[in-house]
Amino acid sequence: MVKDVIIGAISLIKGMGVTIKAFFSPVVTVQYPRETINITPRFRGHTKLVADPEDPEKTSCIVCGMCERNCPSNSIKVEGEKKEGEKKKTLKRYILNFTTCSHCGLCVETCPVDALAFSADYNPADFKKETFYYDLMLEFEKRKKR
Amino acid sequence: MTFGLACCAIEMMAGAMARFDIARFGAEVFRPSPRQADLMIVNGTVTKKMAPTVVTLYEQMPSPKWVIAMGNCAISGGPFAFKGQYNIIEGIDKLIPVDVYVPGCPPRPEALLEGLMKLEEKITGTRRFPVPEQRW
Amino acid sequence: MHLADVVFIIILLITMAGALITVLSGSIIYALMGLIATMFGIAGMYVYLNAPFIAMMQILIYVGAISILIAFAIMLAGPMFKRPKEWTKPVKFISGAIAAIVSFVLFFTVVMRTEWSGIKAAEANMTTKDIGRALFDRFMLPFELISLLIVVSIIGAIMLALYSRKEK
Amino acid sequence: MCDLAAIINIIGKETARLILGLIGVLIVVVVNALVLTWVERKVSGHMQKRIGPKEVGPYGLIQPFADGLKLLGKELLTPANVDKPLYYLAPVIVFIPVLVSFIVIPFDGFLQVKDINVGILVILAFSSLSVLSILIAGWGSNNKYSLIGATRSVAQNIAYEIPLLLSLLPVAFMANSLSLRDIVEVQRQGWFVWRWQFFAFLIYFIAATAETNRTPFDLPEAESELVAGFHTEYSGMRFALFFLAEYTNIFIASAIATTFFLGGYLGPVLPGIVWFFIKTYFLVFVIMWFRWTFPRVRFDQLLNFSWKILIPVAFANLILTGGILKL
Amino acid sequence: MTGYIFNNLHIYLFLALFLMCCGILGIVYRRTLIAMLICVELIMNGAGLNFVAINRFLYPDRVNGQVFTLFIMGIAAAETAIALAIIILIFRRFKNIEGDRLKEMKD
Amino acid sequence: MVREISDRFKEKFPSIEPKEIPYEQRGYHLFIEAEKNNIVDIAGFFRNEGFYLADLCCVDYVDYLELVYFFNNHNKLCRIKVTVKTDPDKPSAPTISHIYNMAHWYEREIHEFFGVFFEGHPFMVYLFLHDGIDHYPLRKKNVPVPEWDRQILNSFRPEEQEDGFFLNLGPQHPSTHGVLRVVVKMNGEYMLSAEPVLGYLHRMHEKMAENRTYQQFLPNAARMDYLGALNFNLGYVATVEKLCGIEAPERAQYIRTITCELNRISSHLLWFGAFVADLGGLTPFLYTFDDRENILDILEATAGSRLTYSYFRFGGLYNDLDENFVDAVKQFITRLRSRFSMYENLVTGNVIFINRVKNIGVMDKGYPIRYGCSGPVIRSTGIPFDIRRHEPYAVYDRIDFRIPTGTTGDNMDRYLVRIQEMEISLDIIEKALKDLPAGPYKAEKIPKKLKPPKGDIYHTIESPRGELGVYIVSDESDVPYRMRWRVPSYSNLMTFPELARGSLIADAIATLGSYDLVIPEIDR
Repeated sequence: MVKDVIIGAISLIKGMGVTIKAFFSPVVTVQYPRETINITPRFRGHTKLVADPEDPEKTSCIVCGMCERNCPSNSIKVEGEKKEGEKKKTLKRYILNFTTCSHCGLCVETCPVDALAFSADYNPADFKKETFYYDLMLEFEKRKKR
Repeated sequence: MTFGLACCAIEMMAGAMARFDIARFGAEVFRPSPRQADLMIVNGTVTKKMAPTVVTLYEQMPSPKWVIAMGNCAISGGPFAFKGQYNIIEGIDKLIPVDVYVPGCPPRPEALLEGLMKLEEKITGTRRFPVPEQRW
Repeated sequence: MHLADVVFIIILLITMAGALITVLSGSIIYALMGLIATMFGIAGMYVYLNAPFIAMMQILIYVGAISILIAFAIMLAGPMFKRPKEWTKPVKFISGAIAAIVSFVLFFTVVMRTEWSGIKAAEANMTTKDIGRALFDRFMLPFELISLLIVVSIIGAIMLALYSRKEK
Repeated sequence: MCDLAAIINIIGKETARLILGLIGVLIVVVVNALVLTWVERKVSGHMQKRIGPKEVGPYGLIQPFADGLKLLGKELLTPANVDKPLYYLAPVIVFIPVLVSFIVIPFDGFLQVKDINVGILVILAFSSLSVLSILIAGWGSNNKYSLIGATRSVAQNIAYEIPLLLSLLPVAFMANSLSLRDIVEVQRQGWFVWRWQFFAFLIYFIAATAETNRTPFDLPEAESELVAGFHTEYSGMRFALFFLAEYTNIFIASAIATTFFLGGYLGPVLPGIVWFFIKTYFLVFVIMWFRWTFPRVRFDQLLNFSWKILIPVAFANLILTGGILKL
Repeated sequence: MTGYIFNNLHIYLFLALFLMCCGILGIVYRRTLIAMLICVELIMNGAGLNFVAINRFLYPDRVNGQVFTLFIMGIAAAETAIALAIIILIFRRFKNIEGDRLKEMKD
Repeated sequence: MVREISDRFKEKFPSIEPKEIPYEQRGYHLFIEAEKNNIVDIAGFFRNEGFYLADLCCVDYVDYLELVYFFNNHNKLCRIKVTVKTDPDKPSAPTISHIYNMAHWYEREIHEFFGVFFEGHPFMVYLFLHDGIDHYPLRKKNVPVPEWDRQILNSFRPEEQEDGFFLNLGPQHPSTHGVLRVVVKMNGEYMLSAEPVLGYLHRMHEKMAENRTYQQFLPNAARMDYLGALNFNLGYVATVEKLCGIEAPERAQYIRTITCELNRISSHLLWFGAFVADLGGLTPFLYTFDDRENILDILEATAGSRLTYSYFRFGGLYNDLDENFVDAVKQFITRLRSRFSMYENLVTGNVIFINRVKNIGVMDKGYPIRYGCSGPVIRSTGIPFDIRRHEPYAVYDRIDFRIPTGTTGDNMDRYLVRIQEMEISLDIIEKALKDLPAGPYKAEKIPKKLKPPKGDIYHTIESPRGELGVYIVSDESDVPYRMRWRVPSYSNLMTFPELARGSLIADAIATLGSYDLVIPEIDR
């Protein structure tokens, strides 16, 4: 009985030792808005359109619709238009409904021309749902200007 | 208050943990009772069976009260919103007013923190914190 | 009117109100609350009667122990008290009231008739020490008997509890 | 100013002192509780390798005040099927014992609202009342979790009141007085922790932790079992009152331990009140340290621990002390 | 000193009497056993008050009354403990603690 | 073993011919076509032989409904599939819930999803669905719920009962780790009965599988069990691979093993923290999360997301390992090993903790057979049953590891088994890293559209919580005809009502915590 109490007390003191050690050891917090964790290059945010390696002004998308068909949750809408004098369709709008996306990567994987990649946009948040119906084409244009 | 429903709940917990430490903003007190809550973070799919509970809990909260919809499931049903589905609510905003949306599947804890800051921006009108670098 | 008087009257009113709540309220938990108010009031009375030790004991034993014990019992007996129906037949109320009034009149006359000849102003200040001394000196036997009584009652309560557990 | 003097004249010096003291105590209570919430969050943060409040004010010091303001601004929600009088009463009652206990604690040689010659009794009597408000709250909320929390709380308080009392009595024996100031003064010859009463100190401290419903004895509000225990249904300022009372109770428990066992305001160089606060806050820190280290005990284990270990040891200690003093 | 209201023996005696009458009334008509017990406590309180008051006004240099009030408290505590144990026993057995209906439940 | 059982079965039931099936293709050894009138006897036969009911599901073939029973043995591998056909218009079958307790919930599930009425079942009320459903969701044709059935399904209404003190633990309660609701009847602090109500996170995974191609279903597997996402991912991928006859390259198999074990550790770490938090100690939770973040970082660098990886693809992986992966894992192994002594001091040795978990929620050896529980829960009772050893997948057959077992089956044992499992996982990772071959991470020539051959397959893996079984019926299209998930937490949770009966509420919550429940996985 007495032995139990003493053993118990010792175990409690041991536990308290652990926490007091932690109390005086450095914190591991990354103070988010002031400093950020390194996001890995493979991070899967929403998708983005990648510039054509030959012509950085354009995307390499050929509007085949593979991503649209393969998307499990129908979050992609690709609209192309056929400009006069050109053989292939060019991309007009690429709507990604990010609120239904599940980061599976099927669109990136199935894209025959590797026009898609994951962005590292890790902290999206906004007041409106509609903000996350991204038009990737617009966004691509914006990025190009920068 | 916590309203952990599914996957995103784990990321929310991660947000409260040592690495991200939501407590820095004084928001670590996850009260389990709606009466003492200011903010409801709905994270995860809301099923039709769960919906009445969500609404009741929201109504039990004293105003002023706010809602963050965290994760795609809470925002729009996420990947589970397909044609002919019979069991989920496609978006919590159909039931209760949502102030801030944090998309992702699941969102990173940073996104939740960003959502909190956005919420503060909504309440006070200004942003106190530096905007971290945008990465695309 | 002195401040002390005002406070005294407030305490008096609290005490009487508490007693009335105890008796007349519909739900048992209110009755208990009334009892607690009464006990507090009487503790205040004791302070006015130059007996702070007794006042503290009143709070410690009556409020801190007995009423809490009763509350505990109420909670153990549980949800059946939720319905606030404490009234029985009116016949009972009337008979109770008659008994109360009769005894009130009786004692009232007794109090009024008695010649309280020895009323003195309280100069001597009795301290806790005096009470202790009295307990272990003149009142040794009753004190020991009381302790015996308490021990017996504790054993009895434990036996009853064990008995009821066995019954389950 | 002359009005004030006139008022003092009318109501008498002693009463004026009492009223002033009460006002002072109220301020101390509120500020102290706010500071303690901050300390608690910081301590927990650092024990868990985080930072804790930081963004609101320097080191997050403004945080508790901001929270307090927020709570003031919250809607006072009264659930539909509560027992209204009891529901309203409970947060008020919770403050009475807290305030009364403050009256007799000597913060310094002269800084004491009123030295009552039955000081210990006042504290003991009123500390046993805190359970009453919990009980009313639990009953009045008309919520099953609250009710269970309240029931637990009552059983726990009954069980731990006894060792608490028994551990303080030997000190009163040795000091030969029931007045708190006398007890402190006697300790000029040495603190009671080191003078025979180490076990009494331990017992008191454990029992006080239990009385203030702190982990590992936080059964009445066991979060993972009972949601928030007795204050599940309280919101806004009413909830804040419970919160304040809880922290003030911790402070009082530590302050009493300081007064009885650690020499109160006695100490070299620094003024008495500083010593008093240093000692008290150290004990508060230890209680927080407990909370962030240990899991919660189970209900029956809690009661068993009190009845089977604490009370016998406390009794033995009491009898031993009495015997030694007489011999 | 005599100008104070509280320096009057009668007021205490009447208060005690009032408490006693309330207690009697309650014991008779209250439905549940616990409520009856509460009313008994009221009477006990009145008795204690009487003791202290008479001690204070008639024999201020002694403490007999106070000591007897202490005894009353002791007795009250013992009585409550036993009574509550019995009541809870009854409750466990019959799921009921209403004084009147116990008679029917005896058999 | 298979032959023996087959012979003995023939002796007992001469009229039924058990067919032997190539295990490598189908995932089970014997196939028995039973009838409604003898299924109870057959179940009884297998119960006597020491088999447990691994799964019970239903497949709607439009012309008929087929109930599929899977039996398995804890000692020797022998999976047996028994089918019973029933009429689609008025489907019914005799209950076997009196033989196997676990059938109790499975039958309720089939009843609400398919409308199969189980004769003699005591408690046929809604388990998953809410009462607004007007048709049986998993039927191929739209079959409305008839009024009489709706009444049966809705008959569980504890809040309307007068007597007794009912307590709703959940659906939003801190201790249920999600949205489990347990209706508890209390007597003071003691629980008289506990009745879990599921389905607050029912996300129709099985229905979705019938609407999506094999590839498109990939992300769902991770959402089912977000803590062991890779394991579920592997379970699904491996099943489909087996069904289509795709072979993943060596390197991919090794990487799968390593990442799965990492995932297992992270899952156990989270459980560890949450379990202690259930008992009131919050600080260990944060420490374990600190360790867990390390794993998440490692996996994120490779797979790209923190929680729901969907990293494995048919025939290999999504991408190769990160170049820092091996070093990071090695660093993590040393780090976690050094942390165990700290956890020992903080939690395992703590007297309060020991008193809270020791001899609470004791499971005897009968439970695993009656309830079919698996994972650490079954190992705590002393049965060394681990799918990684029992029917190895990936490269577990090439790695030697110990299976930790408990003795009494109480909460302490479940706790210790998981702690030891973490250490063993570290060993496995170490060994696998040593042998990690170079080579392609993805098989070549994987068709863009998978069209597996006709037939069914049952494949199991060991998820952090126990035996995960995937049953796929294919009809040669690119969409599964029926996909059934046998999830470990479901059968583990089934033991809860029996364990909780008569215990203190605090103990019951400790027991609930010791299961390591992941609700989305139960609800699917």
